[in-house]
Amino acid sequence: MPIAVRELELDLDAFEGPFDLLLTLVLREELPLREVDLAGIVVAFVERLAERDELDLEACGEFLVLISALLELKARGLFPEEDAELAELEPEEAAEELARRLAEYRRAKEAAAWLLERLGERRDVYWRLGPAPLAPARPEPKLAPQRPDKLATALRALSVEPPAPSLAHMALRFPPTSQFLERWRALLRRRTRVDFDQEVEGLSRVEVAVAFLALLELRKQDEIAISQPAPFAPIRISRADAERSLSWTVRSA
Amino acid sequence: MDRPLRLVAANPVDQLARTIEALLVVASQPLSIDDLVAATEDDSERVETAVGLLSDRYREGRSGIVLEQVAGGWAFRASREAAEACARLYERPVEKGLSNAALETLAIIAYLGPCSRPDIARIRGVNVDGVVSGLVERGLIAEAGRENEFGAVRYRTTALFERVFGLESLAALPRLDDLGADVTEIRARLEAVAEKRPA
Amino acid sequence: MDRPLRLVAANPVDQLARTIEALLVVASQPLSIDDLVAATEDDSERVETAVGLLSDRYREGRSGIVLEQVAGGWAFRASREAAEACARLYERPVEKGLSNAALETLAIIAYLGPCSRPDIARIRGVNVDGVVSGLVERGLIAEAGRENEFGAVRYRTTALFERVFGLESLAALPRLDDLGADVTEIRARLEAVAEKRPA
Repeated sequence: MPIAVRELELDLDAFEGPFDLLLTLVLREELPLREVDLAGIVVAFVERLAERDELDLEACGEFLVLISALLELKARGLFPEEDAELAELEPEEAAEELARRLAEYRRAKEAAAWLLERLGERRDVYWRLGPAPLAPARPEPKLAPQRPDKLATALRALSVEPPAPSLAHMALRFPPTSQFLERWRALLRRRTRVDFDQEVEGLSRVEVAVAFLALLELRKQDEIAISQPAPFAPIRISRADAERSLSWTVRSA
Repeated sequence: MDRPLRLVAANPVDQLARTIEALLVVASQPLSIDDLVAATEDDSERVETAVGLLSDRYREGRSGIVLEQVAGGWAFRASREAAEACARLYERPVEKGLSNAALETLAIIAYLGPCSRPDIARIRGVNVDGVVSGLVERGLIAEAGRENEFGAVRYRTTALFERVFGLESLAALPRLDDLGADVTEIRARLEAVAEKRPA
Repeated sequence: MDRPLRLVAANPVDQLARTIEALLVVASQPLSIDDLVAATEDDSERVETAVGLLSDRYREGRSGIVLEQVAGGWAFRASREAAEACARLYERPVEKGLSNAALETLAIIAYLGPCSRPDIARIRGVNVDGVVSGLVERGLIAEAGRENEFGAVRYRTTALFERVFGLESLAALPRLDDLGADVTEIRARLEAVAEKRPA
């Protein structure tokens, strides 16, 4: 049975009830997000995860999307003047945007499910990949004469600084996960095991969050194993090839 | 007197159908009616008649070779009946082990049309670099220019994508509205939950 | 008394022949009798009978698809009477232009001198394996040794490239003084910009 993220029961200072209801109240602006302890929601989710033997990646994905949307809204509320373009977005618009994005993601997931079903229907359909065994030889492709200034234009375009990214879509300007993916990989090439807290010491909160997302991505790609003996206990990371047998298990203290 | 009779007996579309069979058996990709018209130098009405004839002759249950309409054209495939024998001989490198992340990314590109990695990342909420290069490697998506002159590279789905998923064209994807709720619906749903809860 | 008769009527080799048809239409190499025996899990005598049946059905003059025995085994080919149509199918129209991806990649190699795939990927911000292979296949770029003994293969532009772009030599490329004094400067600038571009 997958975890129903939206039915996750929460017991926070500002709110008691299911996650779904919290989202609703936030969307209707009946609950000021600045009073909601988002870390508390994360703890509740992690504890729920810990009750299970295996990792529910599906639920983790959905949870990350929801919680990051909330984080984004909250960050926006806390630092309204940080960016003029951000400040221009009314709370109502921001809530609308959140709802729009939730719907968009859900549709993408449903479309993916449809594709998967389709793949199942095509399971017993085989066709040739590549050229026929006795096909006539393909002649060399011919290219019409080209103007050399097109090359100069192409290179000039590559040398122009990109315009500042548009904030219309409310993307938080996180450092790219790829940066941290590479850092973790480099680190794990030198050492088989590292401690998360030690490695992220001195980084900003946002950077720590992205570093953690990068870890999840590496875990998903089976490059590493992650273990944590109890909530808030140190997170240990090891190279998957160094410790194939170690699966990610989270146990409550 | 003999001659016109012989012409009727030979059924000229039959000869055209034989040529089309030959084209289909060597082609690496589905051939559209336009492709067939160009290669046979015949007219499109006759080509369509011949294709109709062939799709009856090469149909599931009647022949081991099946003619199907897919990815904007016509192509031969093996009959479903022969799937087990095919599985013993052939791998399925394109669709083998497509992850959920890969399917979501494909869905987004197929539905939204050309889009960039940041576009996809925004919807999926995670970095998609690895997934996108994996899909390019499999040939399911390909580059489709940049967002603007200086922007990120955009990707589109390929004919191979349509073939793997058995789509006649991208228009064969179900409408998204039928699949998921839109903004107002999702809000309404959330609010309904709120009202049901005892205060 | 009925039973044996029905078995004969159904002609079990016919079903086997359909499976073999299916295997052959999916194959990208000739299939030997051994291959067919392994895939159908039938016995070789029956497989040979079925192949005999098929080579009669798919023969020159009777069908556009012809079953032919070649060195490696059996394979379908196009009939001789369809040779002209096949040649037209394979004829490639002269391409008017290059894709954005191809043009960017060519420009980088032409201006910066021999570059490896990682070099180009760094500047373009995307994986370039497909584009580079495409340009090699068209003869516009060619391998030019490795970066170092164990490094990545580098590519240079070819004489065909110079012909297509009407250049006497690479020295005749339009100047890019506005981007930097020399290749090193231009390269540094392109790499700096690439880092700022959305992924």
